[in-house]
Amino acid sequence: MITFLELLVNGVSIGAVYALIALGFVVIFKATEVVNFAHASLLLVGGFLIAKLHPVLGFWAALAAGIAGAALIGALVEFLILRRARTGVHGVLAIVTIGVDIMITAELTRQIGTDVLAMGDPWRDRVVHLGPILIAQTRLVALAVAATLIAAFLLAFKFTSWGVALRATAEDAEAAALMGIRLGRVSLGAWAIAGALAAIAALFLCVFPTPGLDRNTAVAAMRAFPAAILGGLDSTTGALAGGLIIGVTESLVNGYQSELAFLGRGFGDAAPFLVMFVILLFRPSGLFGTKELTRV
Amino acid sequence: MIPELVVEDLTVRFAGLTALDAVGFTVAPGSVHALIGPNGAGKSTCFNVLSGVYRAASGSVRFGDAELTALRPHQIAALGVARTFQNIALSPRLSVRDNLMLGRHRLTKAGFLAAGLRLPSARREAARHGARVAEIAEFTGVGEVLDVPAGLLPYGMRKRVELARALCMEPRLLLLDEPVAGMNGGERREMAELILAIRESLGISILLVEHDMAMVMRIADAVTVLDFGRRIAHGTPAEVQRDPEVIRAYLGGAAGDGAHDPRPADGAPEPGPADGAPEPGPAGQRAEAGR
Amino acid sequence: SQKATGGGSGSADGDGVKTGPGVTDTTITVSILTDFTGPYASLGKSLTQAQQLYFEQVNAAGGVCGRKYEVVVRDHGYDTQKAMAAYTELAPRSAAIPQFIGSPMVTALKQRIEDDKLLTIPMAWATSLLGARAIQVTGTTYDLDMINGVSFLVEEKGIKKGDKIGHLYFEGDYGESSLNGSKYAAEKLGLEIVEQKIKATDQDMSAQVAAFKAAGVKAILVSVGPRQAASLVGGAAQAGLNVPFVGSNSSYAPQLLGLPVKDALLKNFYIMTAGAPISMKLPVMEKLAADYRAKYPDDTLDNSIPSGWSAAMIVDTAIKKACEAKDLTREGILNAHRSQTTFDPGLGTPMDFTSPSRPASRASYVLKPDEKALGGTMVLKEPFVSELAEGYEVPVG
Amino acid sequence: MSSTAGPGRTVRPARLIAWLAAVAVLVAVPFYLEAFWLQTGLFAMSAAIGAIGLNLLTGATGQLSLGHALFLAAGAYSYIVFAEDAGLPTPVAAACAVVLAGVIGGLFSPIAGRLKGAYLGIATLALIFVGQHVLHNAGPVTGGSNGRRVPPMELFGLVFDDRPELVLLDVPFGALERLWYLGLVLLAGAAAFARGVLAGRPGIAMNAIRDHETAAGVMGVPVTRYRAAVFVLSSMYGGLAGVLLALVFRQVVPDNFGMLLSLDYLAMIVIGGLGSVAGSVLGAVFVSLLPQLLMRYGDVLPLVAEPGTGGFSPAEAARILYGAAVVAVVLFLPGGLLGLITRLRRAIPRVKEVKWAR
Amino acid sequence: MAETGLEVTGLHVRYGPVRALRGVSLAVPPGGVVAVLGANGAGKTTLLRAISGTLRFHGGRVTAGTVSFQGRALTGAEPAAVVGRGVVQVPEGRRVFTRMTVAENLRAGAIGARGRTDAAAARERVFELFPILAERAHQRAGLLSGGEQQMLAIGRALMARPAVLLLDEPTLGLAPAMAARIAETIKEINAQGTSVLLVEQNAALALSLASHAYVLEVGEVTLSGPAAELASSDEVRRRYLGEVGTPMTNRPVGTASAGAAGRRTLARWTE
Ligand SMILES: Nc1ncnc2c1ncn2[C@@H]1O[C@H](COP(=O)(O)OP(=O)(O)OP(=O)(O)O)[C@@H](O)[C@H]1O
Ligand SMILES: Nc1ncnc2c1ncn2[C@@H]1O[C@H](COP(=O)(O)OP(=O)(O)OP(=O)(O)O)[C@@H](O)[C@H]1O
Ligand SMILES: [Mg+2]
Ligand SMILES: [Mg+2]
Repeated sequence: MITFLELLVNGVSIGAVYALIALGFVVIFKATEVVNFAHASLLLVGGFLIAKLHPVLGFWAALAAGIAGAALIGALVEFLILRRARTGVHGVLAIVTIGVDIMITAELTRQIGTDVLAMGDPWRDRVVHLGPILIAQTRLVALAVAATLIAAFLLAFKFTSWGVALRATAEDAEAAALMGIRLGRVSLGAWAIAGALAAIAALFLCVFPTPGLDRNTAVAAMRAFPAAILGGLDSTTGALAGGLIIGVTESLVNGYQSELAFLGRGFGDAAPFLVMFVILLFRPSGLFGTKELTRV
Repeated sequence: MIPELVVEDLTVRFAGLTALDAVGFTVAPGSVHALIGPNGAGKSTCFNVLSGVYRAASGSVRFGDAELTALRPHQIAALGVARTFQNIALSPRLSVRDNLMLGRHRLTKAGFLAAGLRLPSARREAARHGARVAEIAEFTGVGEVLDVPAGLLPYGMRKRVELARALCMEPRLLLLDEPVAGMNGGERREMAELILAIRESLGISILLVEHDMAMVMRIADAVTVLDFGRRIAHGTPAEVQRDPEVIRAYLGGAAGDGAHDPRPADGAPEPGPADGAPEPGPAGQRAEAGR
Repeated sequence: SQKATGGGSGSADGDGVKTGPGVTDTTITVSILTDFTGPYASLGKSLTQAQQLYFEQVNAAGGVCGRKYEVVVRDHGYDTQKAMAAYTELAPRSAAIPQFIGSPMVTALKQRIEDDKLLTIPMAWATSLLGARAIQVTGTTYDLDMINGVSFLVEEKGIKKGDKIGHLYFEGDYGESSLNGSKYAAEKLGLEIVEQKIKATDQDMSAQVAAFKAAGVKAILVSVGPRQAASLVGGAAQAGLNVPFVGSNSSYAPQLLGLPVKDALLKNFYIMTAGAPISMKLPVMEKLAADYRAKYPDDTLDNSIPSGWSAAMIVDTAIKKACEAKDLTREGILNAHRSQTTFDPGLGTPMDFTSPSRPASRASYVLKPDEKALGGTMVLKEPFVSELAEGYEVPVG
Repeated sequence: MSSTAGPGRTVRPARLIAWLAAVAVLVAVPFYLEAFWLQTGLFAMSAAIGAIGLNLLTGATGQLSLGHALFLAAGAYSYIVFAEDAGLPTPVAAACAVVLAGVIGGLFSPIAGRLKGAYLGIATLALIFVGQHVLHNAGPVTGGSNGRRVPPMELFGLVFDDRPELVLLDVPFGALERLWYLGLVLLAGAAAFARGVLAGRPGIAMNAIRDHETAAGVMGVPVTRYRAAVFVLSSMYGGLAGVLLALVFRQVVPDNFGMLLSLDYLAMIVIGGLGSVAGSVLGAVFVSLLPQLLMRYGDVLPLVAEPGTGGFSPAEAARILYGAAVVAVVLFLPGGLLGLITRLRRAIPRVKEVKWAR
Repeated sequence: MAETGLEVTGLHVRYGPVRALRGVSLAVPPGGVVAVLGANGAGKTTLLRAISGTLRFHGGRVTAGTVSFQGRALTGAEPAAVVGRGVVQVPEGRRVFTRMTVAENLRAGAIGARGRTDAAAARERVFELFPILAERAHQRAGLLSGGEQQMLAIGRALMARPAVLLLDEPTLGLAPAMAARIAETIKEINAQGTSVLLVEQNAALALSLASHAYVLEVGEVTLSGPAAELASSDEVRRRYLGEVGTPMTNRPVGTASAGAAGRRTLARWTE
């Protein structure tokens, strides 16, 4: 029982991190209807900057710098590449982001080389005791941050004209332009924000209990894909729900792998996809995603 | 042999609103039946039910001995029910020819294997139906643009292609959703003639949604009027457009004057305040105002 | 039509030495298939630099058999298809392969390597690589390390009959070979193994820690990558799971000592390996360390350097012997190689190459992480062969 | 795209000659190129077959898929199982493998038929991860992480392997030389079939589904069933590609079929040109060749440094150039390489972009 | 407001090979209503795109000529900038944001509004004009009927408080009564000082509203003058008021057979 709770809590906490990553996907998707495969590399950028800078600037400044840097890179990607892509086809743009991801990741892994970089965070490896259950401080912070950010975005999308502009642009750029919406700014902004989110996510991805940032960190972003999808690619709430579901699934399946041995051990990282699968079977656009209602 | 289409207390609901409320009418074999009504009355919804795009909450649609409300779109198509769309729905990148060939889908058989291996059967089929497509294209006046990607055609042409595509299904019942919207006088007249020609040469039933009263008056045998999903009038064009209810809900304002002489009266009257309009010319012109 | 067959045609040359592919009368080509850009980049870099250093020194000293070594390096980035392509390209013009990283890659090419009779030193220690005459696994296999590790736990860490031991291992033959070892030992010693299998992409070991804790393990074997090891050790420490960890040689990297998890590692972590650590006080080792630092001043020293070096030496020795036998064909090189019963590079334990189906050695060092030591480890226990390991029948292929 | 290649189209003599020349060259290749090139060529052929399949799904029907690698795996492994464990004659085994890949695709159809665009794309990722898990854990069948040996194909007494020795015009004909021709034949067949499908009734229906689902339905196309069918077809192409790849590899391990492979396939069809067969082939050749070339000639490239020493290693350069290529093509060559060529030839009138994945 | 309103001079537009406009000039005086008539494909929409700067979305570009508003050039300006200047377009085919609610669509319309005009008031006004929109405020725009969407499109444009309103076939697909309503609305808007450039197929309606009108044919202005004059010219009566239907022979894409089509017959298909 204790174990179950421990796994559950642990799942929720890692889920928070996935939720943060998923939120990044959601922002881009809402703004441009593009599935952003480059998000993983933005993650790497943010993490790398924080890791490299904290010895010099101290953690908080480094964090700020990391966020800013990742945001800048995100913006650059939009400005230099996506804006210039001569196609409205979202699938193709998604593939462009794959190209971008390959480039950035290749360069960063070269930079990171063989190191494992610490993030120099103030929480270090401290843990909090909830009764018999342990949970890393870092993860509690992650949970709080994720919840706040997601709430903030939820409101922003619904109630600010920025949100309206974002969605309008995503749906019909030309019509949006005719509304006097500055397309450039909107998607640039979205990418910058996605970058910033990536940096934050990277931080929590690389702090205790994970040892630090290394060349394989980006792979973890893959986990956030099922999270984003099963929540609904265009739903902030979905990002949170998805993140948590994935986190918990993973944690439980790993924790109980002896009991689940018949599924083959190490099922932990396939399981999230299976869950996603089942959910999509019944809700083709995710738990909270807006259904494609066509009308002729 | 063309069966009749019988719609009986058809009801369609969407979250919160009733788009169709116990609507009923019958399309006599070989007739042109107009379905008119203000915007949002439920005309397109009705079409969508007839073509299987929407599910009806209750009521029945019988075409011959088939119950359409129970069928999926492709099954309805198989019965020879064809339609055009209010907002053009062609494949922009495909040539007009291929767009029309899509219409032949229900009449052809070639599957993946046959097509992939280019079996003689498939080739023969393609040739035969290709010829028919060309014939229909000529008839509808898109013969010269067969190889142009549909996306590059001007609006009016695309409308024609839509009609041609529907004809390519060799329908027994043809549903036209605002076929002349966005066309000017000359083009409207051509389209009207085309529709009549279809009826004459194929003898099929046509159900027509159109806001151009001139056109409706000219080609419809019977008219059903919807408003807020309810049927408010039914009858011959002349009867219908004298119906005060219809004038209130649809034709609007000072429709009265129209009532005296059938032909021009088709024209929806000049909008009240728009009286400063040029001195009403003959039918066509005033019909214009009635879009 | 002329297709490159890469030098020697099996015929005798001017100096009466029969030559084969990769051997001309001036050069001997050895090929390195490594990983600079994939998950094993750190390993690949150190190994390759050490080997390049080795062959340069041989060439500087006049080469071998009147010929100079030509070293060709290909980076497959741990991608089987690229590795395959690289092999296909290099095999026809190589005399030997002193380094081939990645057991999936080598396994995938096992048959072809065997058919080509191309002496190959895989830099992986899975049992699946045994059994091929052309493939020489150096030192111990993963399972032997784990067997010795378990005995070490029993003898020195107070693990006793009936205890539970956790084993965290990677999917893939690295992990699975190791698991074979631990299971064998446990079965013999009446211990119970609590398995936790993960994939190389897993980063956060909290769930595994919880599971081990719940199972009440007294020690944990670690056959994963350094990242996961760090996460496991760190997490366990916080969870108050205060047990010894015994890792395979691939589960540790000196970089880990730069992380918060450092203390936990220093306290509880042990590494089993056949190769002597770079920090070891041996004349050859010290020279190697010095030369390496001289040539690559800004690269950190780690334990892959000696293993790369000795692998190079294995190939070099085989070729020297073959040269004496006036037969530099691949067959000749293989024969020469397989004739050695006690090969000793002067770096730790001697090896026996006579049987393809038996590992070259059964003795493992026990190392401990150490900040001050070169390569971040120092020897805790001199190489030993547990009697379990003695009697252990190593599964082949 | 389908509209350009009508059935029963007459072939102009110039075209014919070009074709013959191309064929002649392809036939001559094994006599001149060394193993490395043949192997690279075979990788490209296998990729081309797979890419054609994916393009039928993604390009022509507008269904994004990131799971293609699984179907290659399915083809490769089931070929082994059918040939080795079931002891079927290898050609039969290959056929069965292709069918089985299709069946697996079919099992996925509840999803494939329902989902669209991005959602389907990510959903198909599941195939990769679950597939990998199965490959690693179903030891008895898949040989686990060590994978399995691939029995050489045997057709009319000819074994596609190094032994028995075979020498033609004093060129030793090993496995690769022999497989080269098998590859050519398979690719040609696969391409011809796909062109037929695209030009014919199914192709038009597929495009219609991509462009306007509802309209397609109303025109009599059973949309859901069709989507599923195309998915199955593209899976079978994947399967065939897998069989060929396996024959080249001679030993398959799970790592052969990871997610990167799927992404490569997407890159291929975009770089080559969406919705077209020729495009798929171009893209496949490009994507398969680029990294190989860079790996091999990396050392002579500028900017590329000696392994180990600071700068870009060949493989890193390869990665970056590869990424850049993907980006560049989309930025500067709408319609992909094929689009470029056709625009050079001004064969087809320029066509506006249309949204196919939302 | 400055003396000069919206002025187009010698405008040439190409879509790749297609020359859609060839030296079109026209002027919309402040407070005026100007109508542009023309067959399908004449270039009406293109003209509006050129003014609003949205040609790039269609692979088109201005090759010569200028567009200016209140004496200052609009040519080459960002669409947003054009809106900022108060020149707002209701595009052909509605283009409402189908996945957003009616209310959100209206908010989107207010984004580009000049100055900080208060959106609430504008919204009230729109709801007055089109009560149905108020009813459907929280329905997804994509689910509105064709006509409802048209109303939304116009309402959305009004949210920006335009100085010049460009309308591309606003009565397309509207019921007669509703078309009349739109006509009124246009009058009303105009009365409140907004000048209007009205592209219409519905010539009678357009001419009834406009003070001045232009006839566009295959990218060129072939007729122009006071609306009343045009309305009485035979040319216009025949072509655009649809009397004596005649084929439009001079269309970019051949449709010569179109007119004849009606009279031809189609044989029944026999299996
Ligand atoms: N899929 C849907 N979901 C919700 N409401 C819908 C849907 N389709 C139509 N409606 C509503 O049903 C009503 C009828 O729509 P319909 O399109 O049938 O009107 P219409 O008679 O075709 O009008 P128009 O002449 O403008 O085309 C409208 O109020 C519309 O908002
Ligand atoms: N994106 C485009 N690419 C190529 N040609 C185009 C494009 N858009 C329009 N055209 C062509 O430019 C010409 C003018 O088109 P435009 O849409 O301006 O006509 P229109 O007067 O608005 O017609 P309609 O009354 O049908 O709206 C037509 O010949 C059309 O085919
Ligand atoms: Mg309608
Ligand atoms: Mg227009």
